[in-house]
Amino acid sequence: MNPVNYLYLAALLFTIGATGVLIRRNAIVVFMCIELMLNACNLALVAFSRMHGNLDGQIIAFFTMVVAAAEVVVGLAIIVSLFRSRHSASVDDASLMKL
Amino acid sequence: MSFPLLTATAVLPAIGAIATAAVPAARRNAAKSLALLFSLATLVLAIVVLVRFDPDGARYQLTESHSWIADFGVRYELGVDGIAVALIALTALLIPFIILAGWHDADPLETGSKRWRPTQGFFALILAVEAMVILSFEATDVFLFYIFFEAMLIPMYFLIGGFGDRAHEHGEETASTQRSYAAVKFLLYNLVGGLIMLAAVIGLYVVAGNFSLTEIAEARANGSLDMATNTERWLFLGFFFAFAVKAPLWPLHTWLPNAMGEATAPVAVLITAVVDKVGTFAMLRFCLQLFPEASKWATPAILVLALISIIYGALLAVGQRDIKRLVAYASISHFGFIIMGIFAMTSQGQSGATLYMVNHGISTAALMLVAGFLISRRGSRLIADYGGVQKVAPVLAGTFLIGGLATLSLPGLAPFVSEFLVLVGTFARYPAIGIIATFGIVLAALYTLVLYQRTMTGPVKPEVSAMPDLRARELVVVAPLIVLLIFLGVYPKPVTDIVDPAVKQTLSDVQKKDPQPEVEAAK
Amino acid sequence: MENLIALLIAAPLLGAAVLLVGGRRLDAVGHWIGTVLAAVSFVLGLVLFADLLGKDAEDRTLTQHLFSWIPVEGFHADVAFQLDQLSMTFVLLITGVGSLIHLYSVGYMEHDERRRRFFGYLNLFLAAMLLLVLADNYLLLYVGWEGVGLASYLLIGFWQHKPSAATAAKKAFLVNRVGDMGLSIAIMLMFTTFGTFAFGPLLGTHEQAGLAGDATEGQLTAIGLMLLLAACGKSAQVPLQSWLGDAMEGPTPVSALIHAATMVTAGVYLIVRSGAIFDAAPDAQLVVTIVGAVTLLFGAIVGCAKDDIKKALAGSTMSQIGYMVLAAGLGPIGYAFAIMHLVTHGFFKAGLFLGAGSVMHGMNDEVDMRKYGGLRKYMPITFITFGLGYLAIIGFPGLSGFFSKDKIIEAAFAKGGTEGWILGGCALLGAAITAYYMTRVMLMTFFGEERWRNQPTRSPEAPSAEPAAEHHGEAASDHVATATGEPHPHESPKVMTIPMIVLAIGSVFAGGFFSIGERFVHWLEPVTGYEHGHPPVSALTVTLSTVAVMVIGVGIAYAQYGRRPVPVVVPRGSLLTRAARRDLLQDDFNHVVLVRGGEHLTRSLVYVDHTLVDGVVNGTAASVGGLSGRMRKLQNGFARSYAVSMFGGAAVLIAATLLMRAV
Amino acid sequence: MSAQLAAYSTSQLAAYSTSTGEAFQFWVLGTVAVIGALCTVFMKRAVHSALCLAGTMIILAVFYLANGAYFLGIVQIVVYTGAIMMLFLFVVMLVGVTAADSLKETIKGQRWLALVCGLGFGILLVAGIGNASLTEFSGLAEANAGGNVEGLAALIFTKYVFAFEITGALLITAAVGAMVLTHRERTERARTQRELAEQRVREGTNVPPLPAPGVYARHNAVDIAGLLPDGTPSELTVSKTLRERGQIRDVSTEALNDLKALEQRAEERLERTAIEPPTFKRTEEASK
Repeated sequence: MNPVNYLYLAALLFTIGATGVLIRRNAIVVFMCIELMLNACNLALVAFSRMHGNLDGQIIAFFTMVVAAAEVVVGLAIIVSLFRSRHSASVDDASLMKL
Repeated sequence: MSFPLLTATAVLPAIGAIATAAVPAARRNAAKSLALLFSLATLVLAIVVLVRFDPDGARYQLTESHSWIADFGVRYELGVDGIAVALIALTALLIPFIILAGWHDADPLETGSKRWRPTQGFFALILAVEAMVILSFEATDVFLFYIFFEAMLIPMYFLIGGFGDRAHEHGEETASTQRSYAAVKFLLYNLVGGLIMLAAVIGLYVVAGNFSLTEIAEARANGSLDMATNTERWLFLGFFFAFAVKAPLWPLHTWLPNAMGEATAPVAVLITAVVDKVGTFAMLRFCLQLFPEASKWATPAILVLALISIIYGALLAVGQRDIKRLVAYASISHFGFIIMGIFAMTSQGQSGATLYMVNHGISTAALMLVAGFLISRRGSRLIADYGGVQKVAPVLAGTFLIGGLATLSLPGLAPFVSEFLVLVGTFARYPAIGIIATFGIVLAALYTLVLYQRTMTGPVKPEVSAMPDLRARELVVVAPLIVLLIFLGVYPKPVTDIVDPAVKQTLSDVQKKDPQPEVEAAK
Repeated sequence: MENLIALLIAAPLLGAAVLLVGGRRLDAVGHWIGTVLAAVSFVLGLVLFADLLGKDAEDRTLTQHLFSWIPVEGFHADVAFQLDQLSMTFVLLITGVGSLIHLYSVGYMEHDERRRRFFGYLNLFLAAMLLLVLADNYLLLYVGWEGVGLASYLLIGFWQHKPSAATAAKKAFLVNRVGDMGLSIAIMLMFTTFGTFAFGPLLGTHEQAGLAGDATEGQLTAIGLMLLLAACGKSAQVPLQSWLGDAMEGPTPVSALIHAATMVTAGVYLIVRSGAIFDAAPDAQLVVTIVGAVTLLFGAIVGCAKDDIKKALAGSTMSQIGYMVLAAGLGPIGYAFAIMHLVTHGFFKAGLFLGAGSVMHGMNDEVDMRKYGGLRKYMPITFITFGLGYLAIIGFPGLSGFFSKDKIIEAAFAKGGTEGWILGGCALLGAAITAYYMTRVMLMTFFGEERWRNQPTRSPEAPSAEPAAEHHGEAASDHVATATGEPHPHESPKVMTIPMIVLAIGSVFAGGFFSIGERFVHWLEPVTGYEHGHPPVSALTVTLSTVAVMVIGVGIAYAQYGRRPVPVVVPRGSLLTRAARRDLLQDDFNHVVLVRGGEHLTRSLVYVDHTLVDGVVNGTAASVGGLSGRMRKLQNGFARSYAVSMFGGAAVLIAATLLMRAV
Repeated sequence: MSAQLAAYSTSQLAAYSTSTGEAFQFWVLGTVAVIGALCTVFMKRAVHSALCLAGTMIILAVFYLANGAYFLGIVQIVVYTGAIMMLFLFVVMLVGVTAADSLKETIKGQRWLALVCGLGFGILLVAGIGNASLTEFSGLAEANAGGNVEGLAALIFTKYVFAFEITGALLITAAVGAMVLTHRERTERARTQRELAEQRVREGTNVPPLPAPGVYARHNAVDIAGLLPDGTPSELTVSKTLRERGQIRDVSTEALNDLKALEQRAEERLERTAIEPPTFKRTEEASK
């Protein structure tokens, strides 16, 4: 088997995650989908690092995880406070961008 | 690396703007004094520049050059020739008067008015405009110039849209709507011009490979960089359009009357005496130097447009019922003269045009500021609302008259010298255009004297019967301008000495020679 | 000695500055400051005059170079002065008559609260006029030229609270501007043709001829005509004469100084000064003579019909200047006499105006001669001085006007050919009409029954409320109330009569003094050149016929106004009379063609500017607005739909990169 | 475990194509991962989504290991699956289940657009990977020679040290930010019972206290709606959370049927002719 398949898998997961972001309204689920996309990226990075035979790819993936952690913390905090103020976690309710 | 004088001259007002804006709202008077202080300091620096500048020295002096965006060859290049020095001095000179004249224009309105007027914002914006204008006079890198040329629109927009005359005949609501209309119009016109110029700037980069005015002009001169005729023409038009909007040249002028009519008098002065000068200055510096051939190609058309501006603006000024709009149309007429002088391609014409920029700045400032004082007293811009002011406020009337006489370029006052030079310069090469343009001076007398007669003479209108005469602050603003008008009218040599060499070089760029007098030639 | 020239101008200029900037604290002494400074520059003039007389005729030219005014590549104008015999003559006339009229005004403007300002303006005028005649190049002359225009604007409109005065002032300035256009174009032509516009190189001195000779006749003709246009504006010659009549709105001393003695003669100075150019351009000269002839008749006819004493005198001024222009157009045979008539006219016309002023002074500022009559016994001095001026202007043998005018008529005939006959004929006819209307004025004012008895002068609707401010410094309206009621004619105070006496003396003897041994001609000859004209008929015949027509004119006038009583109500009069009352309809023409037309033009242009020029842009703006309004529907505010577009965008980007790599 | 994995893969990883073992593992786990991802997207309840996601992540961890990223694999399991997903679950618990969970689309055309974009995007990605020339795999043998963790450490603390420090700063900031965001300052005084009562009266909605559950129902469980006099259950009687989760047990029908049965028995005992009582159906109202 050609390790390139890992990349295909990553692409697939990424797409699924993206679609989920677009479809779901529950902020938490949207968030999970984003995590899914990040993970797909990580997989790709790991595969690349194997491909090039150095560890830089893994380093990047590592950083991605850290950043993802930070992002999750803040994001979830935002969701919670949002829920507090509007009693709902639907992303559509926060439609203040409308002109 | 000597002290970066030019940068300092431009940065000082910028700092001033920030400092002024930072003053807490409670201490608004402190903000005013601070702004005034900074503008005066800038004036000092400008004078230093004036002194350090050697008219017979290199073309661009006090130059500074640092790499900025290396990938695109954009450099932070500053340098001044005689023309730029004169205009920088003018700008730095006018700003303090503008600030002083607008001392109370941005005070919070009396209760009952919904509009919020951030006092320190007003002065900060004025200083910001000053900084950008000075930088665009100094920039010798086309891209750098473009940036400031565009950036100065933003503070101007807020100055026009945010601060109108205190009282207004139609009440606050309509006033603010008209104001915002004027401001948006100003912005749109200039932005469109700017966008087209941006395209031309990029095109220039594609053709020339860098943005440095000096290098490109150099290359143009020694023929190492030759553009295809059409390319050059298109690029020229791209640049010229933007400058013509800013100048403004007929038929792109219609934003000016609205803007000057709605803005407060000091801001109006800022527009016509300072900001618009960038347009004419840029024609002289960029259009002629970068595209000499295309300039010569376009000269006839431009001269005709300028001629139309002169006559048309004057005629419309006669037809106005609003004092400020009248001055605006008069300015359009004068800008016609300036552009005509630039493109007459004679040393008299171009020296005259440059001198004209300076004189027009001073004279319009004098007239418009006095008009502003008048309007602030009566709270109306309509000529019909005045009459007999001369009897109740003789000093105001007197200064107004002198400003008017300067506008109609009475000999002995500064504008006469420049206007006559422009006319002679044009006449020497294009007699017909010169003669038609001469009609402008009759029309100028007409609108000025009609304005003076309707507002100042005749029986005293009851509304103005209690009008106070000029106050000390206002006299401090007007008197120096008038003194300057008279001085430059009697002894313009200081300015011409600075300007002349630069003009000579510009002409040599265009490879034009002054026409020689026939009789001399015969001998 | 040369350095005095600048002082000559500086003195009154200083006065103007001090008086206008000084403010109210100078009100008490302002008028004396003005008068003294005028006198100072007169004295300086005398000193310089003496100095010139000391030299021999050839090098009676002083020059002073102050500083370089406009130094631009290829264009140099200096502030430099040139004092030769011609200038000297004017200097003496201006400062002399000027000082006298300053003195007169002290009394005349006594009750005007703005007297200080008045004297400031007068001094300003003196300075500008001196600059005009002393400049050594046309551009500097132009400065003085417009300077006197400004001064006359300020002085005509001195009582600004009167709309009529303000309008008259504006009109005067505008009409003059048209003339100035001519002058500036002339200067431009000189610059392009010769590369200079300084008198010395251009007109030449007696050592070496000027460039003027080298130009083609066409160029010179063009320059000459432009100069003539300028002269017409300043000297109120047809077709630019319309402002002079209205200019009488100004205080009478102003009319005497500016609109009779000095400023209006600037045109003559210009033409005589530019003699070198005109001599080489006969066509231009011909036009000059024609303008002069037409104007002298025009002014005379207008003068006959006016009942307003000042307007009648204004008409006469026009006509007399017509004589001068005519003479100036005749070339070397006429220049000297033009200037001579100019000087004598300066004396007697100023005297007449001052007399008129004194009459009005005594008659509650009545200007309508139909309400005068029999004033000779109430104001004898005025009567005598006015009478002498009258005799001088009609050319009574032995008085000033006789010599100067007679010479001009002679020269006109001497031009030769049919032109000579025509011009001479016009000049003679003019002399007759002059005699007629001046006699009319004289009779209506000082003789006949006292028509001002038991009837209010100044009917309230009288247009010119002039001396309201003069005596009360208030608006005209309340003056009319006080003015109604029977006037009590009385002689004016000394300060007013003395100048009148001096001028009367001048108008009696000046002509004779000048003509003895052709003194004046020889004095001017180095500058203007002179050749003796030979009329087809003998000079004696011309003189006799002049006297004859003069007598005829007086006779007719006496028959009309001396024998039968003058009706107080204005008779309808013949068609010509009515036309003449309206300045031969010239104003109506201007009004219909220029004013109305201009108004329509501007109004339509304003409309065009607002709808067309502006409308196009606003239209595009509106359409853009509509489009964006539709596009904004895409912005539904849902984060997810934005995300979709972003995602789609990302897809497109990938596609693009792939394509780029594919090709 | 990691030791033998290392032994196993160092022999293999250099190879251009992988061992059949890894291939088998890939195909099986890959399928599961995709299914998990899909479930994450399409599960109705957030809790289920979270669990599916956790599963997917674990599988990914295995893949990391298989690709020689041992350290990452562990971190993936510990940090992601262990910490982050738990955090998710906490929040889900905190927020509770809301109407947002329903998969019904509210924005017109959104779903189709999303699917089209997704498909297009995926296809493009795949195409991109496809025509990129990725044939040569050098493998991690020598990179991991000194041990994967040591290698990473060497890189992190030399080449990437600044980025590392910055991420540290980032984490701290994030922690603080989270605290700031979730910390609620009580701006206004809590309203007393009296004020609440007054507000109720003013608004005129359920002036008396809310009805208790189980009334008329011979039940006293909190998840059973009380019946109104006409026998229909009243949602008001059940607590909001249960209502939102849709966990209301509806007993109206059997309650009424019990009554009916009771009456019938009474009839039989009293030998009366049976009047047919109407049989009750679940009203739509009760169903939800």
